[in-house]
Amino acid sequence: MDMTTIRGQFPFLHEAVNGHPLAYLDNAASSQKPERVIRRMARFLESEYANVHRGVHLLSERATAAYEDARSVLAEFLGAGCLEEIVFTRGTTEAVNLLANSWGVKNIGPGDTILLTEMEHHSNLLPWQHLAGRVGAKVEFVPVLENGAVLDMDAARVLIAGRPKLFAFVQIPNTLGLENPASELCWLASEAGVTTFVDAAQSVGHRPVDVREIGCDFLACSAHKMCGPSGIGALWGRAELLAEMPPWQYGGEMVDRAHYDRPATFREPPARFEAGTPPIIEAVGWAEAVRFLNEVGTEAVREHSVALANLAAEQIREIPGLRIFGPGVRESGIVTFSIEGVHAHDVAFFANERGIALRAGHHCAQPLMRKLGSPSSSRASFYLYNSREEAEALAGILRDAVAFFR
Amino acid sequence: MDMTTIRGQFPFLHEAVNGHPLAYLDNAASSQKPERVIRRMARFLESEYANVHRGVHLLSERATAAYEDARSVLAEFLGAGCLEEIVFTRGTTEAVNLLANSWGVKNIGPGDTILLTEMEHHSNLLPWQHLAGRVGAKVEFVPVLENGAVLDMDAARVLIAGRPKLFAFVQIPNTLGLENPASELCWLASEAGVTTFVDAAQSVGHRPVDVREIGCDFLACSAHKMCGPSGIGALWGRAELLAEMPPWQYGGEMVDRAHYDRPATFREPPARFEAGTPPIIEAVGWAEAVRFLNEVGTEAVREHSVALANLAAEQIREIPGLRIFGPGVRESGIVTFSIEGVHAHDVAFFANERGIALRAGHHCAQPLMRKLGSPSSSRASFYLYNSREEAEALAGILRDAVAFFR
Amino acid sequence: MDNELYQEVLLQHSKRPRNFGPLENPTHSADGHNALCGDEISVTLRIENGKVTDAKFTGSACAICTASASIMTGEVKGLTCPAVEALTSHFRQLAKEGTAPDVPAKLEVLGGVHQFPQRVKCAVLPWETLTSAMKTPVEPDQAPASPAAIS
Amino acid sequence: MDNELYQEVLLQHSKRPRNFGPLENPTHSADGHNALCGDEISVTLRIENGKVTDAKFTGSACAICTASASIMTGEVKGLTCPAVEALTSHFRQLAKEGTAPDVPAKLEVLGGVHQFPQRVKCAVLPWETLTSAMKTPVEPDQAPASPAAIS
Ligand SMILES: Cc1ncc(COP(=O)(O)O)c(C=O)c1O
Ligand SMILES: Cc1ncc(COP(=O)(O)O)c(C=O)c1O
Repeated sequence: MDMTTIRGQFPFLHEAVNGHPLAYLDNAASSQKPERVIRRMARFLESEYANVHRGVHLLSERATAAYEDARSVLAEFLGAGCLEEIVFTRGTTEAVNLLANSWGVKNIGPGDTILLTEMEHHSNLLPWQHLAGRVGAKVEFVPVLENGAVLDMDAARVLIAGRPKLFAFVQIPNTLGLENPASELCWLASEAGVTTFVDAAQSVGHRPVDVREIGCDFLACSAHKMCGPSGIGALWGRAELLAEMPPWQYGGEMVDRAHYDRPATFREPPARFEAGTPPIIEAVGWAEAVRFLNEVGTEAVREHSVALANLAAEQIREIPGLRIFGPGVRESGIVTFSIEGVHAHDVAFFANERGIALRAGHHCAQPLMRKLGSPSSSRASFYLYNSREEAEALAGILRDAVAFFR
Repeated sequence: MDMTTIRGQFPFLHEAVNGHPLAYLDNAASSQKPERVIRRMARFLESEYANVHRGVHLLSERATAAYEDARSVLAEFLGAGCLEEIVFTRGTTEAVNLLANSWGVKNIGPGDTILLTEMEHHSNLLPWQHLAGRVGAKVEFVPVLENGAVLDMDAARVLIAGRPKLFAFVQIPNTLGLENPASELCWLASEAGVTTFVDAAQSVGHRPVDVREIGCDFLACSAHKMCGPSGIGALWGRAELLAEMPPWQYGGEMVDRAHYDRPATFREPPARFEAGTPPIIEAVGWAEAVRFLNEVGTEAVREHSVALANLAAEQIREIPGLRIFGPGVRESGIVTFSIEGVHAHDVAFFANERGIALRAGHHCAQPLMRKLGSPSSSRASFYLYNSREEAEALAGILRDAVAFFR
Repeated sequence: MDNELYQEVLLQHSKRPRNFGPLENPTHSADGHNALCGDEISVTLRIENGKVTDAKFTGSACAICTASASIMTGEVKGLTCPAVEALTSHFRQLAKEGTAPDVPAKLEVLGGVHQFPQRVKCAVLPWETLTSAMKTPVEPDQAPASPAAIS
Repeated sequence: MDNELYQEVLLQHSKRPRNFGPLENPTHSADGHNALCGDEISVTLRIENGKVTDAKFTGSACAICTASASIMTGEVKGLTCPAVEALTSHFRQLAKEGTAPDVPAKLEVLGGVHQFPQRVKCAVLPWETLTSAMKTPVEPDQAPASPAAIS
C-alpha cells in the first residue's frame, strides 16, 4: 500500500490538536471517510436524490438504481449468493435486534440455549439476553482464556455439541486484538445442526470476509466502521432462512396488501425487513466506500493495520505497570491496555492534548472487561490511513502520562 | 418568500429531462436538499467526524457536540420541554414501531382498543395492527367523510369517549390534501384520559408544529421530508412518559450496567432508546435543514405550498374524467387525483417525459384508496422550491396524457 | 409522446383490450397485483385435456400491463400447458433484455419495456398471474375472486 | 501538560487522596458510576443527629473524579445535611459554569472542568453519589457494597 496516496485521500488528516498533527487511533469506534465517499454522497444529493422504489420519474429512477446498486455491490463484497440476501439496517446493532426479534422469536423457545462468547460487544449480548428472558431460554458463554488471549476452543466444542439453537459470536472483538476462527466455529456448529450468526462489525472492510467461506447462516456489519457513512449497516442471511422469517418492523414498502380489518400480507425479503424510507444516501455512500476498499484490497488493509498494532504493542509493553489484553502477537489492528495507577480516562485526555485520539472506558464490553479485572481501559486501534510515525508516537506519550499522573 | 433566492439554493434544479426543466412534484415522498445541508454534511465528514458519546478526543468531542446540538435544535423547533424528549430514530416508521413495542406492549392489553383514522399511512397502521394481534387488543378507525374531504369529527368524539388506550392519527395525510385539527383531537383525547400520538411526517417543516400547542403525548417526523437527509427521524414524547418506557432495541450506548449472568440495567431517555451507533452525520444535516427552514419560516412554507396546490387543483379540475380526492380547497401542498380511463402509472410516466415528477400508486395508504374506489392514483405535492410555472404546467400535460391514452 | 415504450399497436391493445371480461365456466384462475404501482389483474382460464382452450382477464392496470394481458390471452389460447410455460419464460426474457428466441411477432411490441426497468414488472405481471392461474383450479361452487372484491 | 484542568493541587489529591478507604460503622452509603468512561466510586458516611460526622470513599476513578471525592469528603465533614445539600448544588454550578457562590476555596481548583464538558461528569460523580448515600441508610448487618463486589 502506498501510504502517501492513501493518506492524501482522507481530508480529516488536515486537522490538528494544539499544533500537533492528528493521529486518529479510534478506528474500532468508527472510521474516517475518504474524499470520494464524501463527494459521492454530495453528488448524489445534488442530482440523483428522491425516495426509492415507487417512483417512475427521473430522480426516483436514479435513486432506486443507486440504492439497489449499493445492495449488489455489498452482496458481491460479502460473497452473498444473491442480492436479496442483503437487508439494510441502521447498523450491526439493529441487525442483531432484527435477527433476535424475527428469527429468534420464531425459533427459540422455553428451555432452549443461545450460545455466545464472553467477548461479545453489548450489541451481540443484550438482544439475546432480552430474548432469552422473554421466551424462557437461557444464554451460555464460550469462555475466553489467559488474559483474553484466545477463545476456549475445547469449551466451544463441548458447548456446541450441547446443541444450542443459535451460536452467535464476534469474528474480531473490539477489545482483545484477537481474531476468532470463524469458519472453524461455523463448521463445528453446522455439523451439530446449530444456526450461526457472526458479528463482523470489526472485520468487514478490515480483512477479507466471505460469508460462504465462513459458512455462517447470518452475518452483520456497519458501514461507518469501514470508510462509509453512519446510519447504515446490513444483515446478511441465507435466502432460505430469510424467506421463513416474519417481519419485525412494519410500515411502508414492506407490505404486500394492507386492510383496515384484516392482517396485512408482506413482501419477499429483503423488502419485508426494510419498513419505511430506508437510508438511501447512506447506501450510496457505503457502496463508494466498498469500491474504495476493493481498490486498496482488504488483505492489504489487514496486514497494514495488524503490523501497526504490533509495532505499537511492542513499544508500549516496556512501560512499567502497563498491561496489554489479548494475545502476545496482535491478530487485528486493536491494542487495548491498562496502566497501573493511571486511569484510562486520564490517559485518553492526556494523549488527546498531544494529538493522539484514543478511546477510554469499557468499550461496550462491560462483563468482559470486568472479568479481565479492568473495568476501564484505553484502546488504540489502527486502520489503513494510520502511519508508522503515529504508532511510534504512542509509547512516548504514554511514558509522559505515567510520569504526570503517577 | 423570494422564490429566486430559494430556488437558487437547490442544486437539483439544474437537472433536466429530455430537455425539459425538472419540476419536482413528489415532495410528499421525499424532499430535495438545499446546498447548505449538503455542504454541512460534507464539512462535518471532513473535519468533525467520529463516533459520539464515549470519546474524550478532539473529533469525538466535535462530533458529540454537533450531534447533541442537533437534538437541541430539533427540540426547540418542535417546542419540546427539554432536549431529552427527542429520541432519534431512522424515521417516522421506526418511531411508530418503537412506540408500539415499548409504550404499546407495556400499556395495551387484551380487550383494549387502539384508535386510528381511516387515512393513516401504512406506517401508522401496520405496527398497531401487529401489536393488537400480539396482545389481543382491537383496532378501530375514525372514518373519513365525503370523498376524503374531512375526518368525521362526530364519530371521533364518540370513539374517543369509548376510551381507547391510544389515539394515533396523522396530522397531514400524504394523500388527501387536508389537515386534521390536531389540537382539537388531542384536547378531546386528553379530556377522556386517552394517550395521543401524532404522525407529523407531512407536517413538520411544512407548517409550524409545536407539540405543546397540539397538546399530544407523542409525535414523530422524518428528516428527509423536510430538506434533511435520509436515515434519521425522531420520536418526541413527554419526558414523564418516556421515563416509564422499557427499551426496545438493545446494544451499546443504551445500557447502564451489563452482566453475563443477570439482566442489564438501562440509561435514562433518550439514550435508553438509541441502541448502537446512531445516525450521526444525518443528525448534523438535519439540524442544518431546520436552521434553513427557520430562516425561511414554516408558515411561509405552508402558505406557498398550499397556494400552489390550489392553483394546480383549480386548473386540472377542468379535465373531463379527472377526480381530485379530499376537500374542495386544499389545506396542504398535496393534490391526489385519478383520471378515468388513464392509469396513474401511465400518467406519471408520461409526465416524467415532459419533466414533471409525479407519484403514482397507493401512496402507502391501500385501505384508504380502496375505500375511495381508486386503488391507484396520481399525486402532485408542492414544497417551498416549487414555482407557479411548475404548478401551471401540470394541467397541460395531463390534457395531453388524456388525449394520448384515452 | 415519442418513445419506444408506448408503440401504436400497444396503445391500441390498452385502449381496446381483447379477451377482457369474465370467462364463463373457468377451470382455473388467479389474481395478481403489483404492490408498487397499483396494477391489479385477474386471469381466468379454461384448461381442457392439458390445453388452454380459453383465456380472459379483468382488472385495473396501466397501459403496458393491459396491453400485455390483451396480447397474452390471445397468444396462449390453443397452446398446451408446457407450451405456455415455455412461452412465459421467453416472454420474461424479452421484457428484461429486449429480445428472446421463439417469441411470436405480436409480442415483440412489448420488448421496448426493457429500456424502462420500472415498467418491466408491468409487462410481466399478466404472465406471472397466468402461471399461478394454471396452478389454481377453480372450486366449482366458488366464483373466482375479482380484485374489486378485495376492498 | 499545560492546561487548566489538572492543576497541581488537584493532581496531589488524585495521587494521594484523603479519606480513601473503608469507613468503620457507616450509617449511610451508596455506589456511583459513570457508564461512559468507567469511573466507579463508593461513598460511605456516618450521619449523627442530622450532621455528617465522617465521610470516606473507595473505588477506581480518573484523576478528576478522585480529586473531587478527596476534597469533597474533607469539606462535608461536620456539616448538617441541609448544608451538604446546598454545597452540592453550588458545586454542580461551579463544575458547569466555572464559578459559583459560597464555594470553599479548596473546591475552586475543580472549576477548571467547566471548559471540558466531557469531564464535568467526572467531577460531579462523587457529589451525586454523596446525595444518594445520604438517602440510603446502611442495614446494620449488611456491609456496604463496594464496586469490586459487582463483578
Ligand atoms: C464487535 C462489535 N459489534 C457490534 C458493534 C455495534 O455496531 P454499531 O454501533 O454500528 O451498531 C460494534 C461497534 O461498536 C463492535 O465493535
Ligand atoms: C403521513 C406519513 N406518515 C409516515 C410516513 C413514513 O415516513 P418514513 O418513510 O420516513 O418512515 C410517511 C412518508 O412516507 C407519511 O407520509
